[in-house]
Amino acid sequence: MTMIFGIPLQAFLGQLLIGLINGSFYALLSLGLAIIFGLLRVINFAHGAQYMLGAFMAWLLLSYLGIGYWPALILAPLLVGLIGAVIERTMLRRLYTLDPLYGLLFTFGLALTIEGTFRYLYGASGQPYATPALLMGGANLGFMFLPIYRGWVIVFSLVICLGTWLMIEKTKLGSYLRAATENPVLVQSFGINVPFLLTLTYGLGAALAAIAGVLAAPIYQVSPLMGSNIIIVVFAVVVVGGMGSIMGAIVTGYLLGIAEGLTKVFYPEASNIVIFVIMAIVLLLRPAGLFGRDA
Amino acid sequence: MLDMTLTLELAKRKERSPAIVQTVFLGVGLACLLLAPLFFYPVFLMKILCFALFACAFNLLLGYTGLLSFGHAAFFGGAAYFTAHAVKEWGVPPELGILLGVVGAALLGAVVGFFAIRRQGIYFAMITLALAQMFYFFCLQAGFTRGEDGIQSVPRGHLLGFIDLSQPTNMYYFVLAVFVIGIAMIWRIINSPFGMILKSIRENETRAISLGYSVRNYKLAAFVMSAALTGLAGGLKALVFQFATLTDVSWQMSGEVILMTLLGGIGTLIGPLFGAGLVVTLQNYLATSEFPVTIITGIVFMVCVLLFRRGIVGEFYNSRLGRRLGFEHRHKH
Amino acid sequence: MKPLLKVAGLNAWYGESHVLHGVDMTVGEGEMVTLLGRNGVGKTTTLRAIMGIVRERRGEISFAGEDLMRVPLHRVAHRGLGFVPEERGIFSTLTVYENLLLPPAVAKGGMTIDEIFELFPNLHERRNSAGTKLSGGEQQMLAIARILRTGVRMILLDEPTEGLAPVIVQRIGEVLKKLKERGMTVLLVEQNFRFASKVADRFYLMDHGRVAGEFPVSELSGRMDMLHDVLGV
Amino acid sequence: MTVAMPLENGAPRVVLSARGLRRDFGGFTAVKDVDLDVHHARVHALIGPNGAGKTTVFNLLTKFLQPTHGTITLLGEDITRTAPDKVARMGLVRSFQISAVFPHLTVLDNVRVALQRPNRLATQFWKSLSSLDTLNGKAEQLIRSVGLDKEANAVAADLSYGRKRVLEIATTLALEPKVLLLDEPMAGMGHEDVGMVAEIIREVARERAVLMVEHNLSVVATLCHHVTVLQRGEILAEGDYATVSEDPRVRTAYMGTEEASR
Amino acid sequence: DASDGKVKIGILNDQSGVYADFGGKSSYEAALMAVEDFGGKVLGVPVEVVTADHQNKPDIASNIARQWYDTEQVDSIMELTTSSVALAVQAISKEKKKIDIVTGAATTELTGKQCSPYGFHWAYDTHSLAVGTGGALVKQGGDSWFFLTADYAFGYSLEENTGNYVKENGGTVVGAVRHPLATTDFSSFLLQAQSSGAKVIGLANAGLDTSNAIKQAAEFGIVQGGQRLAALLFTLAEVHGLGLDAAQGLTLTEGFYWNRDEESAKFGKRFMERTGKMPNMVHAGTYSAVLQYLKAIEKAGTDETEAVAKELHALPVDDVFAKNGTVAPNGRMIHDMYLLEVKKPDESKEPWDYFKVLATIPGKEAFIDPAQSGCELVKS
Ligand SMILES: Nc1ncnc2c1ncn2[C@@H]1O[C@H](COP(=O)(O)OP(=O)(O)OP(=O)(O)O)[C@@H](O)[C@H]1O
Ligand SMILES: Nc1ncnc2c1ncn2[C@@H]1O[C@H](COP(=O)(O)OP(=O)(O)OP(=O)(O)O)[C@@H](O)[C@H]1O
Ligand SMILES: [Mg+2]
Ligand SMILES: [Mg+2]
Repeated sequence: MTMIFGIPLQAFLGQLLIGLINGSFYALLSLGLAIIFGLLRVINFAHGAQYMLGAFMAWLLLSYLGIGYWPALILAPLLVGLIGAVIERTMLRRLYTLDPLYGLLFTFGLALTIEGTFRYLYGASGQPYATPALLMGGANLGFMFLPIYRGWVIVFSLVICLGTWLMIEKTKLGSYLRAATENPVLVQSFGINVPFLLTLTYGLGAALAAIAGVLAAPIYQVSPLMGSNIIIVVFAVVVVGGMGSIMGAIVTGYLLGIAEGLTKVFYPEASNIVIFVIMAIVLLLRPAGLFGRDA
Repeated sequence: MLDMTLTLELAKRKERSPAIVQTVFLGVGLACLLLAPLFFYPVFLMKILCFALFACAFNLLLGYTGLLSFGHAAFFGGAAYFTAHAVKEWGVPPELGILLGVVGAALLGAVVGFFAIRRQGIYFAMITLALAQMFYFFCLQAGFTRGEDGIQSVPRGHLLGFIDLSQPTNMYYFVLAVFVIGIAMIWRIINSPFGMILKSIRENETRAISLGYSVRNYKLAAFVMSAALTGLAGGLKALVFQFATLTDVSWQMSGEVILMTLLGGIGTLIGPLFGAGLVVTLQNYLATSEFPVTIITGIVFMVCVLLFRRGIVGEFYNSRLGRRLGFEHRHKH
Repeated sequence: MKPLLKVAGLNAWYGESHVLHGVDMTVGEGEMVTLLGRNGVGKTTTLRAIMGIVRERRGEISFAGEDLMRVPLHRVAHRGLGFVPEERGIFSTLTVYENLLLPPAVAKGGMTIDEIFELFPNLHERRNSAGTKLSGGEQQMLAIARILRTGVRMILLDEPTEGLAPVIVQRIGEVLKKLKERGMTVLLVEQNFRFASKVADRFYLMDHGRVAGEFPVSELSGRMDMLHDVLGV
Repeated sequence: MTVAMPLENGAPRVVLSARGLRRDFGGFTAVKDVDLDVHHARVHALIGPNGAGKTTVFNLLTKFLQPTHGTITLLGEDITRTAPDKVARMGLVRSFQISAVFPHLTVLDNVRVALQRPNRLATQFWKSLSSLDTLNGKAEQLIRSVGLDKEANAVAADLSYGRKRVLEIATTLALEPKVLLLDEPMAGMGHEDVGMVAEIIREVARERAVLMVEHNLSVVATLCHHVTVLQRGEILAEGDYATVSEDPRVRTAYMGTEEASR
Repeated sequence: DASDGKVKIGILNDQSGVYADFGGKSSYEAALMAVEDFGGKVLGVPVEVVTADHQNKPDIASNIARQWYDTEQVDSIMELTTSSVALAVQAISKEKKKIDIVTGAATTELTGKQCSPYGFHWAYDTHSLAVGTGGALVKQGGDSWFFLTADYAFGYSLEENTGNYVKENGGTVVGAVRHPLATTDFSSFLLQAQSSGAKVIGLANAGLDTSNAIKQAAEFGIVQGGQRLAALLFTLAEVHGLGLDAAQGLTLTEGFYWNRDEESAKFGKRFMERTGKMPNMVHAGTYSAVLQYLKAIEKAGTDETEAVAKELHALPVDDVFAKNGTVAPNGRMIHDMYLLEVKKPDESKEPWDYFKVLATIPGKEAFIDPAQSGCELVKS
């Protein structure tokens, strides 16, 4: 049998694939963060909470309205995006003229509130959410047993990431977004409705988080804590990527997911800090991050 | 570059700031602290003082250098572990134990700072958060911290060999003394030539470089000082409560100290004291009430950021009364 | 001449500081008017207040007969008013080309990209580099060029010659003249008095947040002592 | 018009020199084979069309950018690989094309911050702020010399653009640099200030070297002893103003057909 | 008689954090039920129960504990979820000569090196869980083990204790993998466990980690593949959160199951009416602790600490939670534990009918021999 680093090639491939699944979540989440940061200069600490909200929304839709996975995949992000938009409209927007750290602090408070509310209402141990019937079961790939649902996660996240990237890089909307990041007042003086654009962006970022949440619901326990567990890692992903580019956020997300996955095989104890270690190394060698623009 | 400025200017503009008013305020404040144990629960007061010192040290970085660290819990909790371990396992006297905590926190600060100052603004915040999280995992796994049990039953020992710190009153005045010394040190750093350079770096980093200041060294120095003073608070807390646990190194603790500083007033010297007092009281009160703590904390955070950015003390300085008394708290965007 | 822009009793504030104390001026259709004044008298603020970027303002502003006071900033451009700020506002994350294409066209009659590149060959040469990688002068050209595409009827131009090489200043002068031929209305803020005298029809002199004087270009030579008093020329 | 060279004992001393300076940005070469000698007690103008690479040369000389090729010598020392703050400490100080002040400090404090380092009052975290009062005399003198005395206690952010530029010059001078690099110091200034700043520069240049970028040709003509014209990153012409301004290449590339100076 | 005209019991636990389901507000309900069942009064004075949320912060817990003891005449504190809190409060109680009865925390330190003459450990501990699941499962044929262990002291001790019992009973441990705390994705680890070929996969972790591991094991078809999952710290509350679909076939140990017999079922239904959920061992344990405490006061005729502690050590425990319980000199309440298996969805006949009792582990086997505990109170 072929061996790689002392483990069979097949197992190695399996772990690679699993890393990719993890990476799908990182990519979706860091993408949303990068978009929100890019335009609003807000580090959205509530991103984890919005991810959790997405998952819970799916669960709530199912248990109270009987709405299943597929509609939820659209409805939940829509709802979360809407909530995000309302928050941006009513509160977050007052902070743009201030130092960016206030945005961070506000969303931190928001995250605590959302998470606390769900913990209060639904407890910490989480809720079950079943895999949709269509994606039940698994496929034997020869080197591993791949649950079909996980394959779906990879494919769907790739589609969403690429779609978002295309929308931002290749359309006029994207250049509005990028320009408004630098000088919103000027862009507005050109006749572009920047406030609306900002609302839209925050809503979009939140919706992306929610998509990740819905995708996660059948895999992970739908729990109020699921967001805060992942968000700090995603921050590190973002630092490694450097928030210069949307593509950077996506690629780094997948790469670090794989790196983490492989660490789980070779040195499991370090798998939660491997991303932080990579972050430190990247900071030493390329302070602006892998894809950061300014040197 | 951070475009936030919060300056407390006491030393200058003597014509507008009758030094007497401030001396009176200082005197009354100190008297209150000296008499407080007559009215309040000493451990509760000591906890406030520890957190206040923590928040003041944190504020040294945020309020005066413009660096938002989201990882200060590492220095606080780290120092608590170092002190607790030294006192309990090696049997060193309390003052030495605290000193070890401070040194440990400073070293930790040097390492974290070394990485973090490479980036600015929110990146800085995220890097400190991530590194602190690494330290959290280290504490979780390292043997000497005893995992989730924590280092328990740490003896308070005898200060200078003869003052019995297990007496609450003795302990309280010891804590108060350390607190006052810590604050005095922070005040001195802020209102020093060095502090002035920090301020200018926050204002315009490139210009500071072109004036010949090695910005990185200044930032790192400020970071290490803040970490060391945070360590002072952490070591002290370990002695007050006689344990050191994971709570103090968790990222939620880093968030809490920000809340305290924000509530009290970023960039004000004594604001964090009020912030800490309020948060500790709130947590104690909420513990026995029906309200879920996290929700309330979160809402306080949001309201603060949206409506009272200057914090309690900042708002006071900025009020008509505060200005009349000669305080000034500038907050520009 | 029909007035296109009419400003009356315009006051403006930055927080607590009161900067404009009742500015009155009119700019006729197709006219090129220059606002002169020392540093800090409020020239930039006047433009920003007209545009609606400074929102703490009081008074009357009407453009083509319409009241602008209540129009939100992003609708002002659609009424036909464009603004080129002093600090140019080139976007670093966009290329020169994307910068040019950024402002949406609000009316017909704007220049085409080809016309613009003809006017500013430098921009053509560097069209694919990032906006802020341009030199100061190139940025200024880009800032002006960008507005010309949109088809606005009037532009507010804040110190367009600042920091430009004499050849470029000359070129900008020519551009302004061409714009005038096309019927564009311009309100220009300028320190470079000699440059202004070549392009402007009329001058307003500002002092302390007010208009201190007004004269057509023909009277320029007779007003030198006034200019001396107010500008120190 | 030619500005008379100050007479020095012996040959004018070169304090800052660059040889074969080059800088590429991706595929684009912003500065190419530039040799430059800046002399003590002379005002040296660097002019050229926009985008010629003047600011880039400044950034290279002050080490805010690393040259792709070439060497830079300051006061006899090779500084090609030195950090920017170190270069500043060695006596090479610059101003920026876009004004650079400490926006929320007062004018006085802006100048004092600059004075702190040369007076060894920067790292003392144990001393009181009033120890900086010893700098007040010097600071006020500088402020007066640039005509900012009325605004001495104003916050820098509240100054108009032109006044900020003046303040920046005052802070630059505070360091008593041996070599002064000024990037368009008069841009955006009113006429009075232009005259005043020109006078200041003339004054300081008696004792030190000045290299400045300026588009205001009348200033260049009356102030500068030596002119280097850059075009597309390369040196097009060099000499005193009279010589350079007669050069037909310079006229087409930079000055244009008519005097458009202020 | 009672010192200050009433007996006051404090229930101090996590009511808003990660362990809020584990004990939480419902533990307070359980305490109230015990007081009611006892008659509301002891020695003729009223019994009062107060409660506080320590938010998993030992410093808050310790502040509250001191305040309760010093200024609010609280006589004893119970529940005490999470070991750092339990140890800190036990130290204070010892110093203040007050009684504490821990039902929420797992660490054996409470009755080991850090034991207190006034401190009691009631419901379970890491050792009893390990013995229950490890020992008993081997006897049922699960003789080769692979551990998924949370990478910190708690996880190690569960793994080590369980491993020892597995080996003692003739089984083998074929491997282990250490995963970081708060891991969300377990698939890598599960694949390793799967390929190890072990009959039992032991989950030496807690809370959300365990839930996620179980959920993902179902996804990867681990149980269908013939392997068995054994959770080392998992209770009814978490099984409820996971749902039977994901949890079916899981083995675990608890000190209580509401559907164990008629009496427990009656208690469970009463509890359910008040809280909306069935009790787990922490809730039932708290009920038992309060009840026993009141019995001891009555027996001692006073609420004075020394006397009550003495009675608590002496009195046998016989209530709905523990049938034949005794209290060892180190404060450990020794009682039977139950090895449970989660039913398949179609086996479950009513809501909350989740477990089959596979075996009863006698107290003597379940808990550390007091003489070996390291507690200095035990005279050898
Ligand atoms: N954002 C601001 N906040 C507070 N004050 C300001 C602000 N911007 C400008 N000012 C002040 O308002 C006054 C007018 O400024 P303005 O920029 O309009 O002057 P200007 O005539 O354009 O000067 P310059 O020729 O230097 O550009 C100045 O005193 C300036 O200090
Ligand atoms: N960081 C950079 N990356 C890429 N290109 C750059 C960068 N900095 C400058 N350039 C390019 O180098 C050329 C020279 O720029 P520089 O700013 O030095 O011009 P300048 O002579 O100072 O012009 P001006 O008089 O307009 O300020 C310009 O074409 C500019 O676009
Ligand atoms: Mg202006
Ligand atoms: Mg330049």
